[in-house]
Amino acid sequence: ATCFGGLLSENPSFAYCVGAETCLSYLYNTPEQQREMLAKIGVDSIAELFEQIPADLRLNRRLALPPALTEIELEAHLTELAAKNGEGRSRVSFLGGGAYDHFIPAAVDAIASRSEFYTAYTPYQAEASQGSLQTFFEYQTLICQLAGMDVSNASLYEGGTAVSEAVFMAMRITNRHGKVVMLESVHPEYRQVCQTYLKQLNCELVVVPCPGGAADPDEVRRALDDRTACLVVQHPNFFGCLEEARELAELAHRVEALAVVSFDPVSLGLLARPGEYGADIAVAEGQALGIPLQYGGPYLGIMACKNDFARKMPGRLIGETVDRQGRRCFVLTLQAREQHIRREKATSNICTNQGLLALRATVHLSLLGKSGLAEVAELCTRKAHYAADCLTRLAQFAGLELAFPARPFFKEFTLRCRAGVDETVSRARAAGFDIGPKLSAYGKIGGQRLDDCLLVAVTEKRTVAEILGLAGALRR
Amino acid sequence: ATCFGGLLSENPSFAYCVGAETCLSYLYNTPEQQREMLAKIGVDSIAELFEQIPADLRLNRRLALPPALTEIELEAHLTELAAKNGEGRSRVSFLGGGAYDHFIPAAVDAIASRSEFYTAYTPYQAEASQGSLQTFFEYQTLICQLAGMDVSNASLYEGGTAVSEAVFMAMRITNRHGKVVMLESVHPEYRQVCQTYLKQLNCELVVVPCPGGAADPDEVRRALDDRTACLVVQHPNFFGCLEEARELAELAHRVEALAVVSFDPVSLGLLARPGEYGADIAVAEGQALGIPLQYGGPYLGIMACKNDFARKMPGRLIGETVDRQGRRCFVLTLQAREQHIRREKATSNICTNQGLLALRATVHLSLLGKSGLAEVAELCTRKAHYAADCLTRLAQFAGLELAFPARPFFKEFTLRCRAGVDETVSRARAAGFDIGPKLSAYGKIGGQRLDDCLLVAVTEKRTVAEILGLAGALRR
Amino acid sequence: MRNRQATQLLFDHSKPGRRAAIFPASDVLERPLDEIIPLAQRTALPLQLPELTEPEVIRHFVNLSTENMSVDTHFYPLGSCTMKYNPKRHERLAGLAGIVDLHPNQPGDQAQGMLELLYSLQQILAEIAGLPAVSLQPAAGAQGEFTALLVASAYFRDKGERRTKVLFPNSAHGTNPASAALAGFQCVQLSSTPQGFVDLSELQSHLDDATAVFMVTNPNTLGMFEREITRVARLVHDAGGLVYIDGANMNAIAGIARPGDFGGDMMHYNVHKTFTGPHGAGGPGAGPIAVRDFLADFLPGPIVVSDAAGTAKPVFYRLVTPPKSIGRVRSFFGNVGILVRGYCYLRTLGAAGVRAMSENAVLNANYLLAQLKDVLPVPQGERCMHEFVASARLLKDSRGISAMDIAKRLLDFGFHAPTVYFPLVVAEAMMIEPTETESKETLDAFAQAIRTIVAEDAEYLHLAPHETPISRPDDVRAARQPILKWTPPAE
Amino acid sequence: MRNRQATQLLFDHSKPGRRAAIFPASDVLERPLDEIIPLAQRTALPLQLPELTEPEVIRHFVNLSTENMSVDTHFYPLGSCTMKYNPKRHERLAGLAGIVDLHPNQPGDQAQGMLELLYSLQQILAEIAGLPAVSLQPAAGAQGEFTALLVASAYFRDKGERRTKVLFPNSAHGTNPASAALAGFQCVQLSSTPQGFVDLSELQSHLDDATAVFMVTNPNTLGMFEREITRVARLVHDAGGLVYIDGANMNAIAGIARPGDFGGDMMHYNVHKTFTGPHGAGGPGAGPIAVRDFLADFLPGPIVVSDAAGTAKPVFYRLVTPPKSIGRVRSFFGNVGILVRGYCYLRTLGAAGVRAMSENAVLNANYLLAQLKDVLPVPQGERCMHEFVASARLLKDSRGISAMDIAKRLLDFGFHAPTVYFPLVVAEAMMIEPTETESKETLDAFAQAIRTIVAEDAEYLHLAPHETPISRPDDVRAARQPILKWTPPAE
Ligand SMILES: Cc1ncc(COP(=O)(O)O)c(C=O)c1O
Ligand SMILES: Cc1ncc(COP(=O)(O)O)c(C=O)c1O
Repeated sequence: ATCFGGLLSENPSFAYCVGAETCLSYLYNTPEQQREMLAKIGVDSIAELFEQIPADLRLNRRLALPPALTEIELEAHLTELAAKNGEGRSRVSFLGGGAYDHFIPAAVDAIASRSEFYTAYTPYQAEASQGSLQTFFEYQTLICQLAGMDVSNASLYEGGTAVSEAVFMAMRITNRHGKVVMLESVHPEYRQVCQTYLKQLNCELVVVPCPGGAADPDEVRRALDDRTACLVVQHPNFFGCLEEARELAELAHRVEALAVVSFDPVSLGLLARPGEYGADIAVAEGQALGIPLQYGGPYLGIMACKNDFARKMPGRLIGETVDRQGRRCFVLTLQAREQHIRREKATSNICTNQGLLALRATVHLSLLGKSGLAEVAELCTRKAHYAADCLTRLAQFAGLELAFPARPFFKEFTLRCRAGVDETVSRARAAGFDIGPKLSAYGKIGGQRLDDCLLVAVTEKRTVAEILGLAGALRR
Repeated sequence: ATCFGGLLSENPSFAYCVGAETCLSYLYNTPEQQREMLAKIGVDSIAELFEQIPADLRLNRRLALPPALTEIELEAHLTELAAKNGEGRSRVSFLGGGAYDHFIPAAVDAIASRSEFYTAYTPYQAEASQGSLQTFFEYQTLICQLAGMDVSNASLYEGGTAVSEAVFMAMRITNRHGKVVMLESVHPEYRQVCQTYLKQLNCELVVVPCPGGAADPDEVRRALDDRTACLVVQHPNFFGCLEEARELAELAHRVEALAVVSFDPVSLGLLARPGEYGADIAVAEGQALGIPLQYGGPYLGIMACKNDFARKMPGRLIGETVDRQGRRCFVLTLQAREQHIRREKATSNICTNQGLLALRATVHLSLLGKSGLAEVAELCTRKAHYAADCLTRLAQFAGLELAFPARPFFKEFTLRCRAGVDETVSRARAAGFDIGPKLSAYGKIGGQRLDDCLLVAVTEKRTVAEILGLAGALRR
Repeated sequence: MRNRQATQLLFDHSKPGRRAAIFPASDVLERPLDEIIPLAQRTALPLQLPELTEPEVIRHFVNLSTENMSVDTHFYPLGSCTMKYNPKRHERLAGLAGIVDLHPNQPGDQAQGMLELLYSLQQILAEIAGLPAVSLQPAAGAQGEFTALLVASAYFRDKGERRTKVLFPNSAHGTNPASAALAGFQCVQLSSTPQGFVDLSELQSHLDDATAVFMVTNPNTLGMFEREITRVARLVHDAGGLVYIDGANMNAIAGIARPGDFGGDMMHYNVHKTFTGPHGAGGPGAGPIAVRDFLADFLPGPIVVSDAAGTAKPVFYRLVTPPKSIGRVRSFFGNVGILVRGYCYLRTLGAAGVRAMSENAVLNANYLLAQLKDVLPVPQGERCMHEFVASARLLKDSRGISAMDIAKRLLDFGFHAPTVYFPLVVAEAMMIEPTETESKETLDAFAQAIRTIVAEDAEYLHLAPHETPISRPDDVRAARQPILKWTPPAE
Repeated sequence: MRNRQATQLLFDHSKPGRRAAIFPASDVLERPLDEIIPLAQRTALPLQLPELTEPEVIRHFVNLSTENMSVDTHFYPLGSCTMKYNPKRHERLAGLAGIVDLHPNQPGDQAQGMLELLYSLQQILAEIAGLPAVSLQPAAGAQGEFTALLVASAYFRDKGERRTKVLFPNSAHGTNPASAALAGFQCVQLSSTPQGFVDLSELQSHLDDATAVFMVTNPNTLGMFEREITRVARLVHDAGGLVYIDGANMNAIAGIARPGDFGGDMMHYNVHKTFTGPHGAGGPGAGPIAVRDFLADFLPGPIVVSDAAGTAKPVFYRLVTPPKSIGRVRSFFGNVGILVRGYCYLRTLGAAGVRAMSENAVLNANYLLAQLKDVLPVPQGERCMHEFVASARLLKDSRGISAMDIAKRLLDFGFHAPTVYFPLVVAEAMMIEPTETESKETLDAFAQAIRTIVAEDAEYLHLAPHETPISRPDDVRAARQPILKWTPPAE
């Protein structure tokens, strides 16, 4: 095959034409066109254009990269890599810990793969972006409806940074920069992110231990004081347990701190909404809303707050307005909060956000609607409880027990494995079931006590046969 | 879940609401709306609308159908069915016999899954269908370029019926209705279709035996006479061999019969084009042009012909014209050939054709272009010859030999298995390689001689490692 | 926001040396090409295909797509075509590995999942038809008709009867006579009653011992159920003929009335219509046929049968050809990709769902009829099944506004046009089929648009549409000086 | 052909009882809900989500999509954003089972394929950067900046130095100062030379032992390569600081010059730009960082390492956290879906391809600059790298035509607008980045459009665009009386 990618390059020893044809699928200009273009520019070669770069800074060798692959080869390569994951395809996942195997209707993929959505960028030009803008306005509305909050932004990176952004926001709102209180039952990775984010800021992050699987309100009360910017609660929490969210929010408010809640969007088909129990800022990992697992991202950082705090929010906001002919339309608004206007005074540094994932969540929530979300929530909780029963009671598994039997839980529970976590995981795995994560992976949570525990999550996709299969595999 | 699909149905014992919720995803009208609509119509119930059907003709029971499945359940069901095919996913296909595992660039799927294409219908309203019309005009052009012919229609059902339609067309053109000559080396299923189509018409179908794997021109000459409407040749033929296409076309023309050729589109990256060697009507199975195997269909019937025959063609034709403002545009044209105008005098009964597959072929050919098609053709033929060498010569496989060693072949060859076809197939299969079909599956082709033969096809997707793997598996 | 480069032809973008799909270098031992393919067999001329890059191909076709109306974007009440919603889950599931990549020559024991699916679909279609034997082979409705007529022909031949005629009413779809002619029959078109029904005495007067088949669409192409269908069938049967039901309109009666129960001996389905194929810009379709038991032996092969059903052994599915089969009507099994989608739809609906589908289709059609009948008379009356045929004849006579004018103007309002000028028995026909997957809101908006349009100036309507990329192409020029492909400027 | 129902809001379509996604009935033993979830924990209010059918949802969003311009449909020369073609193969491959459905908590030995891919990507990005240690964790460029600044901070802390200031030129992207502030640094903005380059004496005058990092985009946001970058780096290094390269413009230099070779200590990539993410209507991105070896220990975890490479044992990949890590900057591994696409792109290009990409990006930009400079002056001169910043200042002064007017009017011609009013150092800036995946034909058409536009009537341009669904929304009203969500009419 002929090739012209680097035809006019300065260094003929860069034998582009050998093995480099593959990139040409995406390049347009033929050698003849390149010559015409160079003539118009007034140079003799592409190399001349690069004389802008001092000669000694130009790389005088070819990059040491793996060889170029044609589409057939690339597909074979990726297929091979994919086959090395998960030991084949028919595994059944009870994995939890912040990402879940929920069902994604095909209609979500159909919309997210529309060229006009996924190959556009930030809707800077409203006239050429009403599709995205209206979608994100609808997204904001759906998130507010879901969480019972007043205002939603148009997305943050993911659940972990959303917590940190909420903490910063609370600090700005309360003007308290010295102390933040977080429950130990918040996802340990979210906590680690928050620690990273706060490290530079001389702000103390007080972690309230939750040895019982959820917060003890007395402990929380003791930790809060009038220096506290906010109390960060995850509900349902990392262990799967429900917190006494209303009481906790009240405790925060009592010291004029904000209540920041990280919620599970699916749980709101059944549980009280953050706005209902007094959350000031509600954040979430939105992965459960139609976003594939894809080894951890891209996911969706959800953030909603009370009306008064809108101008303190990080991230983009879409607003309704009218055009010069009075037609309803949508625009990026309150941009004075953002980095491209406010620079170092911005409410956040975020620029590229998670637009396509917000679109997925919008379509997903539209499809589920009122009844669908309630159905999913109920199915998850029923199946999770059935699984917990099977694993601990019905089948008399010596050695398996709920770590926090006194606590109600939603779709996920912490299982203590007296016989050893690794042994339990391997047995399940040999039968094609994945359970976890093991809590030992997160270092200390409440001391060493939880090293014999793991999480088990049960979504609406799991069937009774699969649950019984898992139970069977763990039977001694 | 509540449900209103059949709320107002005449028979309350049709308990629609149990298990029938699934259909509601696609229905719009709520019970309240149904009531409003019935009021506007002036009836009391949907049942009343069905009184148009005499009572004794109305089914007084529920259909005995398998239970309704939600999307989650349907996906689980289809996934299970899919897993029962092909014994898992990592099989390597050397299967041929009219359908081939060619590579399909992802861009083909991306375009074919555009809503605007696949959820539209026949472009009757030109103003609302320029997308389809221009695409099909481009398809017609590409097919003409490919085959070296003057006119292409906008698709027929598939390769087999395309042959029959060509035969009918030849009969109309030559006004010879009593005799058609076909080589035995034409795909046996195409021949069977033609037999079926001709059965009613008192037309003799003379099959010229090809014991040598391709036609003997002397035999063909003897079969042709001045009653013959056409000679039907497949080239490369069913056995993978090349025919002496030019000579055969000349023989047909000598008795003023038409030369009908069924070609392999991929082969035209290398081989002489039908228009080059005198074909009057060129047809093809278009599956190789970006169409997935999907167990036999939908595929694409390609038909092209010489200029003079355009008005005798079956199927739709798209023509260029201008609109009332002089803008170039495209329309369905020469419709006087078609059933909706000409009814029993139409050139064919075809109505719904294979539009989406013609679109796929258009995109596929656009992507391959001049050089890509040549590359694919060369890769196929090189790899097929390498495979034939490995299987027969290099590795000294006792018992495996080319059935037609004297004949050049393109991407497929007939392998004689002295040790038994079934034994050979099973050995390959056990190692994850599929070869075939066995020629015994087609009943008599040239007597019983070929029962110890099977086909092996090698596309550009097969690697040297796979070919050697197959050879290794068949080594005694 | 139209991309002005978009309407250029693919060929206008071609430049020598551009590439999109690029293939790996050969990894096998190289023999000189001349040694494997004789020079005489090789092409002497350079390939003429265009040379494009991948971004160019994508931008071209994505932009072209937006010049189409489609079900996913617009209300598309094209009569007789059942333009219902095409569920997205079907596309995902028909695309599963193991289904989309299954080779048609894969041995049966490696295709048990597929055969199970196709077997179930045969059973389901038999039950809905009330006719026990099904062939999934035909590629579309027209091929279903043709296939069934060959079956009839083989049946009569087998009985030693020579029957040469196929009868059909003048409201029949064009494929009916075309299929009959293709199958070697003599075509006899019957006039209908003024209401558009089968005229019993006309039928009777043509029935004789040369009559092979009477083809009738029910509900008919006017959207009316043939109330006398049992008497029609009895007459045909008494004359020794068979009744063929054109099932294009099954969306009105599936789960409610069965062709086998009202006298049909054979029928076809249009899976791409009734069971949401989808329509693919003109196809592909799938046109399975269902026939009475005494015709089963004549069906084309292959057909899926199940071994060991009811026994202790696991069920095994096999492909067989019926003993007296008419032979194949196409290569391989059938338009399986479409059949899989039809199966998905039928499994989603279940028995109650199938019925609800027809009920809502009929409700929507009658509602729209009620909305429109004052502005656009419906000669066939106050009621319809899943579609109705309005007539612009009065408007044409009084103000010169034709069915075509209204159809074209509807495009400006963001609605696809109904089928126009079919069936032939209604002057200025507008055949409107809303389907069950449209909302009252949409029907109201459509009715409102029609009301607006009929009040518009006739001259303005003759020039409609006004907001589409093109308007009123010159069909005569296209047919007189056909340009059927692009030719390079040089040529 | 616009569907007039299309611009209704989702919520306008809602009707009580409509359903799209429906779930199976529970198949497990039922315990009363109150027993498992206490009533007090349950919501007391009905859910407020809309009620829609699936066809409605699809038609709504498909129609909405067509109100967007996008790379697949239009030339999109949005400066600084590298709106190149997004290969379709990436979407297919990132969607493979085993990749798209891999759980982030799947144990490492069940994710070896994924870890191998991510490991290779780390290596590739290190090589292109000329900086050996890579973290793939940051979710976008801005988070990459922030992360790298935390790394610098940890590094200095580890050395026992207290450095509090981050310096950047006034041409810097807004994320630079915002990230610095977020990381707890004091921001110092430096003025540039009249040509828009880093002003060495200005830099020198601000460098001191409190200087932690100098952030510089190279090529800079004017599309110019900082010729003095080695001297810049030497000055910063001499003052004990680190040099951060904002890699948003790597599309100009990948394979040609390496940040590590011209003095950068840290950098980020924007995988969604340079390595064709795609852009997803605003995101997701991926913003991996590459740093010098002495900073490696401070990178956030997890990072992929390979065991047994070079030994006889099969390679095994593991996730580790560097010893002095700053900690996590997000949950899980990173925006893997985007990283997979970037990997696919880099494997498609190979070394020569990466270079050809930059060469053609620079060629296209210079060609367009040459075409446009007469009509739209480019203050920075005759040459550029992959993009250039034209100014409408003269037009504004002479005829009142602003950069915004031209941008808006371009939409009517079927071109997305360039980035306007950035960088801040150029008045009436129009930042134009064609990328390498556009053709000369398109560039010519774009230049022609600009030429046409600047000759148009100013009043007409103030009202532009004229052919888009909306025109010139009232931004002030949007900000003064923010309506940030739909509220039901009753509320
Ligand atoms: C009444 C009727 N019969 C038969 C057909 C032919 O079916 P197909 O187009 O699937 O071949 C049609 C399709 O338009 C039809 O409407
Ligand atoms: C020069 C420059 N730096 C940094 C960024 C921020 O990158 P991201 O949007 O990926 O966070 C951008 C993106 O617009 C940019 O153009």
